Order: sequence, then structure tokens, then C-alpha cells
Amino acid sequence: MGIEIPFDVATIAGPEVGGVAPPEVIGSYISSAKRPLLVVGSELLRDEFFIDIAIELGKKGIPIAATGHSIRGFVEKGYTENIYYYNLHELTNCLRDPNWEGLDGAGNYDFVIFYGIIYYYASQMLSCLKNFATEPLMRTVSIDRYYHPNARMSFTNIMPRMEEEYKAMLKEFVSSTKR
Amino acid sequence: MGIEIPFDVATIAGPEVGGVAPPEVIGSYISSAKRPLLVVGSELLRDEFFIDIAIELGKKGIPIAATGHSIRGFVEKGYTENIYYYNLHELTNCLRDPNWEGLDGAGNYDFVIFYGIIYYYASQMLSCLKNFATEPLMRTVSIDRYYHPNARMSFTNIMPRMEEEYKAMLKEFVSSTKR
Amino acid sequence: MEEIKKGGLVDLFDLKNVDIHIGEIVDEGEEEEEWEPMGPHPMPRMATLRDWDFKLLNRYKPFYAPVCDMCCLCTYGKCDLSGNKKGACGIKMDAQQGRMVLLACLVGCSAHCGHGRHLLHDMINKFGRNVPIDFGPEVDIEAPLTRLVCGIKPKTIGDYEQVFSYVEEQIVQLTDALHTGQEGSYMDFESKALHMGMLDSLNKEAADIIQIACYKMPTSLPGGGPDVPLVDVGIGTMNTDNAVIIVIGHNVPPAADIGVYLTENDLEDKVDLGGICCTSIDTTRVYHKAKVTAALGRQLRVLRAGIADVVVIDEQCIRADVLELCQRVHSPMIATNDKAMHGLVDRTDDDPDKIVDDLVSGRVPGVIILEPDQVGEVAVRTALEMDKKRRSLKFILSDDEFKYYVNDCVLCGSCTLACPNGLYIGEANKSAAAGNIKPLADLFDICVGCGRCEQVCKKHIPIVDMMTKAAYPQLKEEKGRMRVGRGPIWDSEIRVVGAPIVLGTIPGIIAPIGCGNYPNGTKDAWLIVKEFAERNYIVTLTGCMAIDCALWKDEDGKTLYEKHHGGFDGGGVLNIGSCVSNAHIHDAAIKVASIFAGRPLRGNYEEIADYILSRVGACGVAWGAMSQKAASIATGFNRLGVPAVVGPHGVKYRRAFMSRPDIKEDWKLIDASDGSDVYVEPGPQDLLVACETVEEALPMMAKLCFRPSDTDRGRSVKLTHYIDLNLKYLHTYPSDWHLFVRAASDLPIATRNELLKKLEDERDWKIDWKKKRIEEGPIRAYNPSFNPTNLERLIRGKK
Amino acid sequence: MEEIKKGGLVDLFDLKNVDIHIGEIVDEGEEEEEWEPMGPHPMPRMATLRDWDFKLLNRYKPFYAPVCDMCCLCTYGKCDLSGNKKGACGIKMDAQQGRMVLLACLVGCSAHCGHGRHLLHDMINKFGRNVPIDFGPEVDIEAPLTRLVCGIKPKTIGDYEQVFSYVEEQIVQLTDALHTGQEGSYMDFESKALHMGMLDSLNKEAADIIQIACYKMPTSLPGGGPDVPLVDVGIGTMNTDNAVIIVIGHNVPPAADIGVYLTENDLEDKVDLGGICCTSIDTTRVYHKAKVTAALGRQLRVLRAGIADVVVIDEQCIRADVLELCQRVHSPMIATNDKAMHGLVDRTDDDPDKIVDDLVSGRVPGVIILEPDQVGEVAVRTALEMDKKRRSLKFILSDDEFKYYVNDCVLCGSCTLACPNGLYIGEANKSAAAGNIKPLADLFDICVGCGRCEQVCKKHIPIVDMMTKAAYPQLKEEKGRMRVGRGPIWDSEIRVVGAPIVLGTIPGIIAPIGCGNYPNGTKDAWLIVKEFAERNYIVTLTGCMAIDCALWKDEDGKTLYEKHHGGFDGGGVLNIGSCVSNAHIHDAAIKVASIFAGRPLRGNYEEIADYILSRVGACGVAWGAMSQKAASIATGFNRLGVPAVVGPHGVKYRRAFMSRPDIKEDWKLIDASDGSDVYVEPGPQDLLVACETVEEALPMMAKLCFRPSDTDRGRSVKLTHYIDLNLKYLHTYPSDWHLFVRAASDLPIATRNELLKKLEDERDWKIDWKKKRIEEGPIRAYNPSFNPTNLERLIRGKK
Ligand code: SF4
Ligand code: SF4
Ligand code: SF4
Ligand code: SF4
Ligand code: SF4
Ligand code: SF4
Ligand code: SF4
Ligand code: SF4
Repeated sequence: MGIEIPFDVATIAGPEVGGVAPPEVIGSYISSAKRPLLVVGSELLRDEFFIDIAIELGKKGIPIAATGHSIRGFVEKGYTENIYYYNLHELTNCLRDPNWEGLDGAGNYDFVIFYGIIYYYASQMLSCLKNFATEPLMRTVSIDRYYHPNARMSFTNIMPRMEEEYKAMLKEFVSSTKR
Repeated sequence: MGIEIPFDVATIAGPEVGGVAPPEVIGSYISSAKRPLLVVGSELLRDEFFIDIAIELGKKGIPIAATGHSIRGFVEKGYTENIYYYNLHELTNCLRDPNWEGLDGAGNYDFVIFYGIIYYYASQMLSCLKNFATEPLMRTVSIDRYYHPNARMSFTNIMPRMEEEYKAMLKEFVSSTKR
Repeated sequence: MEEIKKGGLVDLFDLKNVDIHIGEIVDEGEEEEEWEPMGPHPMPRMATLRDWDFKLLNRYKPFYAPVCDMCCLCTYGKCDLSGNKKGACGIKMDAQQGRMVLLACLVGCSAHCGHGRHLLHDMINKFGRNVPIDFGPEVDIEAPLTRLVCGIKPKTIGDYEQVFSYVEEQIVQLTDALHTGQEGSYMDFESKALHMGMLDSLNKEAADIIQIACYKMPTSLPGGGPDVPLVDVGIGTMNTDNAVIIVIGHNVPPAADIGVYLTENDLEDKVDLGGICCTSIDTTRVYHKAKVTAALGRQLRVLRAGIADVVVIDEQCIRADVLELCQRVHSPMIATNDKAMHGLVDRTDDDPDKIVDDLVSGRVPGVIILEPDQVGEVAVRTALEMDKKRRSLKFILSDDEFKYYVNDCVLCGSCTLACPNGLYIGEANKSAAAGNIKPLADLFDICVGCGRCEQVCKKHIPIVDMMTKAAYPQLKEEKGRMRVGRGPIWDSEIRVVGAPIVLGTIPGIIAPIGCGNYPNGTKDAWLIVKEFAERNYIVTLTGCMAIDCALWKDEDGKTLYEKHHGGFDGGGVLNIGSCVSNAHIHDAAIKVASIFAGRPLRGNYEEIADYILSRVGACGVAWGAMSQKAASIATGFNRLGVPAVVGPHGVKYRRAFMSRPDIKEDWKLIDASDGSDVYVEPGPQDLLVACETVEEALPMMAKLCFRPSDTDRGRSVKLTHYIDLNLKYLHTYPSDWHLFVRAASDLPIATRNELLKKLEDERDWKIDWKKKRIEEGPIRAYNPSFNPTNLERLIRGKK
Repeated sequence: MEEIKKGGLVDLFDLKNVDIHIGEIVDEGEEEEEWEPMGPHPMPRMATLRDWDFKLLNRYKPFYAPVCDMCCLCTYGKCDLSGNKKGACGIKMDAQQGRMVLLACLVGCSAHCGHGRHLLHDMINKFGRNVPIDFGPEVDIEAPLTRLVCGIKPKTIGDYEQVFSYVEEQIVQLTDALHTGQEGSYMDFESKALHMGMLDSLNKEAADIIQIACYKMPTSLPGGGPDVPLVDVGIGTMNTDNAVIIVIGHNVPPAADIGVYLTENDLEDKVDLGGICCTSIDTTRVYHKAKVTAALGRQLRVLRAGIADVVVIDEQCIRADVLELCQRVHSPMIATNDKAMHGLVDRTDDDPDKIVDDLVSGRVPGVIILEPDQVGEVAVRTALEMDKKRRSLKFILSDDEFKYYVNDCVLCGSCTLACPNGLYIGEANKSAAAGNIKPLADLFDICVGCGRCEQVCKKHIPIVDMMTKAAYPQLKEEKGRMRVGRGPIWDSEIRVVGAPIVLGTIPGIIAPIGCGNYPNGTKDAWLIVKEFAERNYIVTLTGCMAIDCALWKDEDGKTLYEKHHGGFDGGGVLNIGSCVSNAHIHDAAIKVASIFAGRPLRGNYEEIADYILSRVGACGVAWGAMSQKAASIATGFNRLGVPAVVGPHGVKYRRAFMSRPDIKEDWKLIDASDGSDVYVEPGPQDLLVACETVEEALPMMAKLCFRPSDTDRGRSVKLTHYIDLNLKYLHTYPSDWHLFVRAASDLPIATRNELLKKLEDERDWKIDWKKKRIEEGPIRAYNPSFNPTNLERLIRGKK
């Protein structure tokens, strides 16, 4: 795993930084999760494709927390199974507490996937989890088009002209996520 | 060039960090310098070997600024050619000024080699040069047994049990420094 | 020796060759005692209100998202605190974050205190300390925060010396706690931050009261309050055929002096006086021909556009590179405040002829004039001269330059990585190169005008100027209207709306405040105001949001200020004033407790805050919150029991205050009527929370207006808007609306059946359909006589 | 209503149910005028002394070494400033560094001001505001800094209320300047930092004067001054057969109350009262049976060793994890200050029986008692009880545990990378595993006791305890002696040494001060004192260096305090007192200007600082400087014209002040006698500089004692030591000694020929060997009537 320039260059928090990883690595990493959670944000709404990817993951049994106003996209597609609106700040506040009961009442999660969230907001929430959700350790990844040093693994920065490649990566990611 | 954990873990300054490089790479990098300067510090005194290395570099025509109380080691060896005691803080204060006349009156340097200096002191001085000695750009390297992210290039961290390897690296470095 | 004037605190400054001698203070009688008996906590010290703070902090547990995993505050460091490790001094990451929050609040609070104290000195110099504090017939409680916190009823501006002395002492005590080796508990850091926030609210009230009193800014005298006039807002309103002076900052005296000079010399139509940030707002409160050129986000672009023939800065929110920017477009600069001197030479008391000559000739790029009453003449005369010299200069890119640059861009993406909003500038350039400038023009409003992008562009493309060029046609049309800052809410208004607010039938007070670090442009500010004003909330604005929301118009070409009334009543859109004016929003809440509910005010902070937290459905929104002041402002609101929503950049403040509705024990209140414990719904759920998008923020703000004291009618109004805003912006019902239902009567009549059905189906609540009653389900039953409090001492009778 | 007491500034706190009413201040006459006419700058504001600052800053240009290339102070950020780029607010890296320096000075200055003000409240509560300030027959100028800065001659402690009000107002004004969007120039940030430093010096004087006056600490009454008694220093001096109380921090009243309780209850031989950091120093000034257990660097280890039956903390320099550390070894903790409350419950005014019971039973790990006079009883009774309970507990590692851990170490090096001093702990463990514990024992003194290593050890080796175990035999023998802090230097002493100091025949005043962040252990502190005391410098110590140098003994078993006299004269080794006492070092320099040179004092800061810079050969050394206080202390010395040397960790303060001897124009002074310009040698060359090793620091400090005013005899003495220290520690002549030679008479007689020869041979100087005169070479000729100044207004006559 290499590292690169954070999408917001000064997002350099300290000695503990996560690495850049390709989709299949992140996908197989997720496969080891006991209770994963997909957290999606408003940037998903810029293209139906991204919603569909989330739904595919949802259909693999990964519950979805829809933050920002992303829930809209799912409602419009009629996907309402295992998906919950949550404010991201409030959600992270719950995730940092090992005793939180989770969206379904069955307890907190051990693995969180960030997807479609404004870079700096996601980065700060990942920072909270990195620093405070340590006992037990919560693993975090991002599948956004940004390098996120506060996540354990994330994609590289992907500029708009590489949108198709990004979409391919997401597909690859979905297919390598086994549950 | 890779990077690793700084010798003092929290020596992470921001987006601009130098890399770890092997002796021959640093050596050949120096070969491109017009006016290099070797800055040595008190840690040199822990073994005659290190003084000898500095003297070898001095004999290749690289002037030496002896900081801390390192000058002692050279005096004891009778090496007084092209070597000047300087306080490292004061020296860096001069180095940051393009108009400084240099130790020999012939002008400032374009390339500085740090060697034998207490880690955190060296690191801060390298930070000053990195941030402020930019027009014209002053290149900096360290050949200490530490990874120095504020230098453009430095060795990796080398623990005491690897002392012999470190000495070999220094030898390699000297031989690859062509002037 | 001059006689030392009455006031208790002696002005020890500027005594040159004068002996300081303090004599005896003679008691003049008990006159002050009459207005109200002293409450339990006048002039609270650092630990006095700690119990209250801990009540808040236990419910709204500090949440930390570090911006940095290291600490670099002493030379034991840097220390790596990641994973909640301890630094060399033993501090853990959580406490360190609390410390950084206290630091931010310190700087914010000191900015207002420093400004207020400075203003007071200048005003006493100019008007003497006996300027009466009298806000007209509709305002009896002239200074609610001063009465509440200090136990003082100020009669003249001189009375504020003791207030500032109190605040200054407390600030220093709190700063002491920042030193390495003090607090080890984040809870205590946060209690101190809350204290700092409270002090800050007091500062703001003091500063605004002083300037209102001295400059006769709008109050409840004719032309004030709801009837304040409208002024021009926007770059497009600047008449560049005139000489143009731009004032920037927060401290109005120098700008006021410019206004006086223009008026006295009949130059009002020859010189345009425009401003940026709060000074501009306050200038319009003093000099009605002034214009509000822009808020913070446009500062760099206004300066770079070169429209200013003179730039006058005072303090705060001024770009640190202002001098360099001015030099680039040959705008002489006048610094007027010792806090922002920019390395210039101090020319106070120097001959104006010489100063003007030095500035106009370009011998010096700028000067310092610390005496506000010396600024007007120099600024105006320089502007008139410079106007002639600068007429031929052009600072907007030519078409050719624009074309050259868009083609030169290599789409390297460096600018995007440097941009706080991650704007894809390269792509917009590419599109412009291909003939479509819209993407670039569209970035203009989303850009926060920071200039970071340009510094990293290897092709030296003047990105900021490129956006300005592309958006130039819109920009020329940026012509809005804004009410002049009205200052205090009238007691008479409170008497009218107190009950509707507490009972919930006015669904809430929404207070958009603060800076322009928006995630997606100024239009969000407009949308927030529009949405709530149309729903009959009271919308009270200050600072940059008050400006930015005025830039946009509806289909009829009307701004929100034109569309809505300016009274403190449902549907009102009030410009309260500059940042310091937002104390009047606190004051309104306090007056509800005092005037409507008759709670004692004097030195009684804890009880009033407890009242507000449980009963006054108010919610601040600092959608572009950026500065340390915004941090202390929000924290001050929080201690008083008022929640605030921030935009996504707000997460970089590191700390939020959110509750856990799922933890029942956190929601135990006391019924003061009988001392019984009552478990309640989460109202308000958070004290400080960030939303990702404005679409998310709108329903969130509606939610944060719920209060345990809501009557059923009030609750049904609030629920209506909460659900409706969810449906409108999130396209779904909120997942937690049922938490706020205590009885069927809490449900809006129009949709009551439908909602009861949902409760039955989705939540398994038991509904008695005949009686249309809820039999089982709610957290608690609705009890109209419930008297919620968090304070045991307020229990009136034991059950 | 209570009568408001004389003093001008009304105490507005703790007024419960009391009306505040301010009447008229009646002028009582002109009595104050008599002592001295007011100078030009009483109570200078932020910009008042800016000209002086710019003079300093132009010669000693701020040098910045960023610890971080980013700024994270507002939510526009983080911003990448590397390469002197600008942040989103327009600030450049250099100005941002100046801002961080101002922040450090703010926190340091506020710590002293907060402490002083707090102390004043407590002392007024206890003793009233009329406690006279009278330091005995030898001290007429009781408060040089107060007179100099404020223009006030304080008669009672109550007079300090106005001083603190002045400082507090200024601190807030300066803090305002930290807000985003204020200064853009690093020069102005530094001028503000210098102002902060000056205020800090005033705070310290105020605080020490108040405590001296109230607690009758040593002055010039019998047993004071040079004759202060000696006390025990070191962990080895603690008698663990007694109950042990450890006080930590800086604010002495709670510890003083413990002393009173012990005395009154005849428990002095049953309870050992020891302390860490400045509180311990000040405790010995009040209660002579107190011991100084350790300085900052040993705090963690003293606590972990579990010797304390009770730990009492007040404020500053307390480990943030103190509560956790206390819990681990079952030491109940009492927090006594609102700045460091550690999340505990406030039990002020509670029944002592209950508190003691709660602590002894372990029901609570600690309590808060904010009233100092309630601390003694609780602390002592708890200690006596805990002593019984804790006797059987052992906190030093057993041999087996030690062995287990040294063998368990995998030499991974994580601890080394976490250690601020980069100590090779793994290697020392390995050596211990092989039977040689010396390397590990040797680390004990070099370790600064931060605990960072342990947190990263994957094998959970208690590294700090390991070093303690290895060094235990030495540690038990750590038994030093130290003079009790003597407080003010006597006017009579100044009268004797004024001339020798200014003329240079006493080569200098060396002032070791501050914290324990040494690069190589406490022995360096000892060496510095020893070297200069033996060379007839005056050595004045405060704070942790005063403690640490007392840990070491010479061959005769004597500490430096025992070896050297305690008078302010050549060869003296003076413990001035705690950190706040180092104001007396400023005061000594000021008194030289005032008493010896007859310069007007009142409100005349600029002239006095100019005098000191040019004539008083004093140099501070903060070899272990760590805290924000050390930053503001050094900056305060600098504004007054006194240079300071720091250890290598000091580079992490980010800023230094060094001159460029090679730039001739920077060294232009004015001869006040005739107004002529004189280009001089670089004396002092730097105002703030770091040395890498103590061997380098010793000659550097000698160099920083050169002053342009030195007589030839004085210069020859200084040159002797400068050259000699170079030869001794660097084994060579200094490369710049010739710069300080103006005439042959400047050269020491013993080596004059040799040195003249060197000048001829190595520097091409022209020597007239017959006359033994230098014909050509020096920067300037020696002129005994040279009257150096930097201030044009001091020119007496034009040539
Ligand atoms: S204040 Fe504490 S955490 Fe911060 S650098 Fe200093 S020792 Fe480390
Ligand atoms: S940094 Fe410059 S060249 Fe690179 S994409 Fe941005 S505008 Fe284009
Ligand atoms: S000036 Fe605008 S486009 Fe450039 S970095 Fe700042 S916000 Fe982004
Ligand atoms: S609202 Fe914020 S940005 Fe605007 S003037 Fe006030 S503090 Fe500055
Ligand atoms: S706290 Fe801020 S200034 Fe300090 S290291 Fe972190 S980012 Fe840099
Ligand atoms: S204060 Fe300036 S440099 Fe620092 S984070 Fe804010 S905008 Fe960036
Ligand atoms: S406790 Fe001592 S050995 Fe451990 S990291 Fe700190 S200084 Fe180094
Ligand atoms: S971290 Fe622990 S195991 Fe590693 S070298 Fe240090 S003491 Fe040994």
C-alpha cells in the first residue's frame, strides 16, 4: 500500500495514515468484517450509477446509513430495505461508542465503508474513528475518488476525466466484496 | 525514494517531505552541487570514525562548518583546513539569506549536508531552510542515522546494533561523492 | 491632575506626565438595589457555573474529530497523540482537543472583547463616559446579558468599563488553563470553553450597546426596529464612476468618520463608501448612503478587481495579504487599528496633507492612523486623488488573456488539491477553452475566495481572476438590498411573541449568523432564510449570512428583506446587525424568560439558561462558520441553551455537542412542579452539529426547535414543518418523528389519521381509533402542566 | 452594602446578593507625584513601544524554524504554508510563525497573570488589601518593573489590582491580534510578542511581591538575602518513614496552609512535606521544614514511585495524567485551583471529616478544594491515614520483574522513536539482560520523564519504572542542598556591583532559569552554574534549574550553594526563587540603570531597556526551556535588552533572535554624547539562540556578555573568559574574538602579546609593537567616553 497527496493537501494528521489500495484489496478486506456498515453521502447523487453501486452492496447484506440528503436517491429508486437516514455527525458519535446498539439494534459495527461524502467532512469523521474507536478497533475504508489518509484504506485521487475508470473500480470493488 | 517513520515519530511537518535514499544516491546528488557545505555537529564525537569521514569529505574540497562542540574532534586530529566553528542556529540564520557571504567570503551555498547533529535540532534547521531558503532553492541532505523528512534526502533510521552497516554506508557515501 | 471621573474603574492609559492617584470611593446610596434583587451568580468565575456545564456536557457529550493527531504547543513535543495516546505532559488526545477548542474560543472571545474595549476607549475619548444607554420607548431591558451575567444595569457607556474588566480577568484565568500541565480532563476544558462562550456573548452585547448609544444607531426610536431602511448590497451596486473607498473589518469608528467627512463636505455623491464584512454592516447603521460591497467570501475578489481607490482596514476578517493585494492594484491602504498594523509606519497625528501626498504619490503603500477621527479626511482626499490617477487602470482580465490561460492549463489538478472546496478548476478551464465558460462562471459563487489554488499552479494561471472574468456579467448584476442592522429586539415585541414561542405556535427562531465558508456558495444562505421565513419562523440574521442572503432575488426581483417584514414575529426577516449584534438574539431569548415568564434576571444565568434550553425553540445556523469568533459565538449560544447547526466545514472546529436519544438516562428532566423525574424526548437533540448539505440542514434545524415544554398545538406545528421539510428535501419521513409524539393532539390535524396509522403500522404503537387516542408508544404522555428543569433547586413542591 | 474599599479597582467577585454600586472617586492629594516625575510611556499599550521593538527586530531579525508547515487555526484550513506560501486567510508562513510565537507568549504570560491575580484575590481575602510592601532596610526600590512599566509605586498589595487590570486588558488586546484576519506582518506579531513578554515580567514581579509581602518570605530583613537558609533537595531526602505529602505546581497558598497546619498541630516531624516544581521552592520560603523533592523532570517518577500519601496540585506544570498516576499508586489527590480541576467534584466548604473519609476509603480518587485555607487539615489528616494503609504497598519493580522485562524486550526501537531525546532504551535493556545495568541506570538522568516510550511498547514494558529500578541506588542518594529563594536583590548590593557590571569587571550576570527539558540530563545545569560562579560571574537561579543544579556535589560532597556565597556579587550563586521570582533578575538590571546610572525609572521602559541592552552584561540561560512560560519569560528578557541562551529543544519554540555581525549597518549605534553614529562590535550578538551542547553554550554565554559600553579593563576580563571557555570546551580559539578587540588594552595582560601576534598573523591587523598599540584592524577604536544608545531622543549634544 502506498500513500499519496491527500485530496486536500493539508489533510495530514500525523504518524498514523492509511494507504491507497486498489478495489479488489479493499473488497477482500471487507470480506473479513463481521458487521460492516456502508455510510453514503450526498455526492452519490451526482450520478445514478453511484446509487446503484450502493444498492448492490446493500443487497449483499450490508446495511446502509444514508447521510446528507443522499437518502433521496434511494427513495427515488424505491430502495428502502436496510437503509436508514442518519446525520453523519450524529452517526459517527454513535459509532465511537462500543455500546451503541446499531441501526438494527444488534450492536455496533466493526467495519465502516465511506462512500459519496464531502471530502473534508468524511476526513474528520474518519479521524474521530481512527483516534477514538480503538477498543475494539473499528476498521474504516473509503471508496470515494479521494485518497483519505484517515481511513485505513482508500482509493487514490481520481480526477473527473478519469470518471469511467472510477466507475470501473467501483464495479470491481463490488464484485470483490464477498459476503 | 521511499519514506518511513521519522526518527522522532511526530516530526511530520506537512505535505513537503523528503525521502529516504541510499548513500550512493545522496552522494551522486551532491556531485551536482556548485557550492556544497558540510555541517557537522556534536554527535560526531562519539567515534573517531565519524570525524574521519568528515575529514575525507573536507579533503574533497567541501568546506566544513563545525557546530556544537564538534570542532574539538577536528582540532584533536589536527584538521584545521577549510573548517570553521559556527553555532548551528546562527549558521542557519545566515544560510537562509541568499546574500550571505559564506564562510570564505565567496557567497552562500547551494547545497548543505547535515551530519552528526542532534536529531530534533537538525530537523528544525532543515525546516527553516526548506520553508524559507527557496529563492534560490537550497538543497539539503542528511547523512545521519536518522530519517529526516525536512531534508530532501536522508538515510533511513539506523539503530545502534546496525552501527557497522551505518559506517559502511558512510564509506559508500564518501566514495560516491565526486568532486 | 485631571479629575478622575465617576465610573469605578479608572482609565489608566494615556496618562503622560500625569500622576495616577486613586482616592476613596464614596458610596452614593442604594439606588441600584431597586431594580431587582441580586441572583445567585453575579460575575461568575471559572468554576461558578461548572455544575450547569457538566449537566449540559453529560447530555451533549463532547465529540472530537481531531484535525491533527499531534500537539505542538510546547518543546517537549511535538507529541503524537493518535489513538488517544498521551503527550509528554500527560495530556490525552481528548483533553488536547478540548484544549484546542478552548483556544479557539479564547481567540474568538478576545476578538470581541478587544474590539469592545477598544471601541469604548475611543467613544469615551470622543463622547465622554456619560453617553446614556437609552434605546427608546420600546426597550426597557436595555442589556439583558449584562444584567444576567454581571448583575449590573448599565446606565451610561462608562458603566461598561467594569464589565470589560470582569471579562478580561476571566479571559486571562481561562487562558492560564491552556498552559502545559493544567487540566487533564476534557470535561473541564469544555466547561471552560462554555464559560468563554458566555463571556463572549457579554462582549458582543457590550460592544453593540456602546456603538448604538454613541452613534445613535437604530433602536426603538422612529425609523428603527422593523422600520429600518434598506441599503444596497453587492459588487454591482458600487458606482465606479465615483471615487470608491472600501472599508474592511469590524470596528466602525474610522468608517463612521469617513461618513461624517463626506456629509460635511458635500461629497456624498462623489465618493462611494462601500465595505466588506461587519464594518460594512455597521457603517450602514451610521451612514445611510454607505453600501455593503460584499461579505468575507468576496474580499479577495473585490480587492483584486481594483475598484477601491482607497482601502481602509480596521480589525478582524481582513486578509493577511491585504497590503500586497492593495499594492498590486495601486489602492493605497490605511490601517486604523493596533491589532492589524501590517508593518506600516504609524502616522497618527501627522499632517493630513503630508499623509495624502505620500499615499497618492505612491511613496508609501499605506499608513497607520490610529485615531479614528483623523481617518475621514485622509481617506476621502486620497480617494478623490487616486480616482483620477487610477481611472485608466484595468484589472479585469482581457479576453485575450483569458483565452491564453484557459488554453495553457494542463489539467494537472494541483489547484483542486489546494482548494478547500475541492473545485475542479482544470476541468472548467478545459470547458472554457472549448467555448463554454459556464462551468468556470459557476465556480465563482462556490469559491470562497481564499487564493490557495493560484499559489500552486505551475502555469501561473490567475485562477481567481479567471473566475471573476467568466462570471463578470453576473457580477455586474450582483445588486441586492438589505435592511440596515436594527439592533435590539423590542420588549414590546417579546410581549407579543413570548407565548407563541414558548408554547410552540411560532415554530421557532432561526438565527443565521457568521462567516462565508460555505460548502456550495451563498445561495444556500438565501434558501435557509426563505424556507423558514415562509414557514412563519422568526429569522434573525447577523454578519456575513445577513449580507450573503441579500444577494439573491426571487422571480419578482425581490430580495428576502423586501419580501418579508422586519419585525420580531413569525415570518420576519431581521438583519440584527454585525457579528457583535448577535448578542441581541441571546437577549431576545433571555427576555422571553424574563418578560414573558417573569424569571428573575439579575445574576441568574443558570436558571435562565435552563429555561431557554427547555422552552425557547431557537436554533442558530452558522452555515459558513469559519473563524474563532464563530466558535466562541456558538459555544456562547450553547451555554445559554441554544443549539446551533454548522456547515460541513464546521467539523474542522474539532468538537461537537450531540446527545444520544437512545440513552434514556440522558433525557431525565425534573418537573419543577412536584420534583418528579420525567424522561423526555430529545429536545433539542444536539447543541452543535454539522450537516453535509443545506438540504439536510433544513429539516435538522426544524428538529432542533423541539422543546419539552411545547404545548400540543405547538408541537403539532413543529412536527408539521419537521416532517414536511424532510419530505421536501430528503424525500422521506424522518426516522425519528415518532419520538416527538406524546399524544394524538401533538399531531397536525390535517395528517393526524395518516400519522397515527404510521405509528401503528411502523412502530407498533397502540392506537385507540375510536377516541383517536394513543394508548401505548410514546416516551411520555403529554402533560400540559409539565414544568421542565434540570435544576433541583428550582423544584417548587415535592410530590 | 459593604463599603467598597480604597484601591480604585473594585473587586467585583463573590458578591452574592450584594448590590454593586460605584460612587465617586475623590482625589486625595498629590502625594504620589513626589517620588519621581512620570516618564514618557506609563502603562504602554500595544503600539506604544513599537518603535523600540522595531529597533530590536531590525538588528535581531526574527528567525523561524516551523515545527509544522501547516496552520490549523480556523476551518478555512488546514492550510499548507510550506515554502512560505499563504493560507486561505492570506497569511504567509513567516507571519504564521510569528503568530504561533505570540500564542506561546500569550499562554505563558496568562499563566503568570492568572496565577498572580488568583493569588491576589486569596491574599486579600486572607490578609486584606493593606498588607504593606516593605522588603526591609536594604530595598527601597521595591518594585522596579511596576514603577518602570506602570509608573506606579505600590504601597500595599491592593495597589496591584490596577496593575493586573492593566495587564489583563493588554493581554486581551494582544490575543485579539491572533484572530484570523488581523496582522499580516511577522514584524508586528513579534512586536506584540515582545509586548506580551514585558507584561509577563510585570506579572511575575507582582505575583512574587504579593506572596513575599503576605507570607513574609525572605527579603532584606535578618535571615534574608545572602543569608537565607539551606533546605533539602532530592528524592533521597524524603523520609518515607513519615507520612508524605507532595505538592505540585506554582501557587503556594495551599502548601503554605499545610505548613501552618503541621506547625500548629506539632506534626512537623511526623509528616514530610515535599514538593515538585515551583510550588516546592515557594513552600520552602514559607515553611522551612519543607523539602524540594524534585524538579519537573522527575515528576512522573516521583508519582510512580508511590512515595506520596497525598498529592496536592495547584496550577501549571502538573502532569495532565496526574489523577491516573495517583490512582495507580493509591495516592489520594487534592486539586486546589480552578485551572486544573481534572473532572473531580468540588468539595470546597464541605465537612473535612467527610472529605478525609471519602479519600481514605478510596470512594473518590480525589477532590477539589478551592479555598486554600481548607487544604491543610484535609491533606495532613488524609496523609496520616493513608500512610498507615499504604505502608505495605511497594511500587518499585522487584528484581524478578525487572529481569523478566529486560529479557522480554525485542529491541524493536519503537520507544526510541517515541522518546523526545531519542534514548536507545532497547539497547540498554539488552545490556541489562546480559548483566550490566549501568546503561539503563545512566538513562535515568537523561530521561525527561515524559512517559511517551511506554505507550508504544508492544511488550508493555514499564520503561520508566525500569530506569528507576536500575538507578535506584543512586536515586536513594539523591540528596542535595539548596538556598531558600531569596527574592529581591538589595539596593545596597546594586550600589556595590553596579559599576563593576557596567564597566565589565564583573564579567556578567548569568541567569539559569526555567524548566527541565534538558538534552543530556541535570548535570549540565550544575556545570553551567559551577563554571560561571568560579569565574566570578554573578549566577542568579530560579525555577527548575535552581533545583536541578542542587542535585550534584563536588569531590568534597558539597553542592554549589554550599560552596558559593549567596550575595549579588561576583562568584555568588543565588537562588532567587520560583519562576515568578525571576522578575528580580530584571529588577537587578533595571536597578543598575536606575541606582547606579541614575536613569529615570518611572514609565520609562524604552530608555532603561536601551541602557541595559548596551551596558548590562547579563545573559539568561533556559537550558531545559519547555513551557509557554519559558517563551514569554525569554521574550520579556529580550525586550528589556537581555539575551538568552536555550538548549537544543528550544529550537522548537520556532523563533530565535539572532543578529548578523557581517552586516555593518545593523550595528550602528548613536553616541549620545554628541549624536554621532558609531559602528560597533556585535554586543550582544544574539537575543535568543540555541546551543547544541552545554560545551557550546558555555562560551556562547560568555560571548553574550559583551557590551559596547565595556571599559577596556572590563573587556579584557570578558575576553579572557570567552577565549578561555572556547579553549576549554571547543579546544580552539573562537573565530570571532577579534571583533571584540578595540585596542590593545582590551586584551588580557597575561596573554596580550600572544593575542596581538595572532591578530597580526591571522587577521592582518597592523600592530605597533613598540607602543604595543593596534594601528589598524578593529571595527572601532576604544573611546572611554562613548555613550551608546539606540534612541535619537537621548542625544545630549550635537557634534
Ligand atoms: S503540550 Fe503536551 S502534548 Fe503538547 S507538545 Fe507539549 S508535552 Fe506534547
Ligand atoms: S493548477 Fe493550474 S495548470 Fe493545474 S489544473 Fe489548476 S489551473 Fe490548470
Ligand atoms: S480561491 Fe476559490 S477556487 Fe481557489 S482554492 Fe480558494 S476556494 Fe478554491
Ligand atoms: S460573519 Fe464571520 S467572516 Fe463575516 S465579518 Fe463576521 S466574523 Fe468575519
Ligand atoms: S496542531 Fe496544527 S500546527 Fe500543530 S502540528 Fe498539528 S497541524 Fe500543525
Ligand atoms: S488561520 Fe489562515 S492559515 Fe490558518 S487555517 Fe485559517 S485560513 Fe488557514
Ligand atoms: S520517559 Fe524518558 S525514556 Fe521514555 S520517552 Fe520520555 S524521555 Fe524518553
Ligand atoms: S518499545 Fe519495548 S520492546 Fe521495543 S525496544 Fe522499546 S522497550 Fe524494547
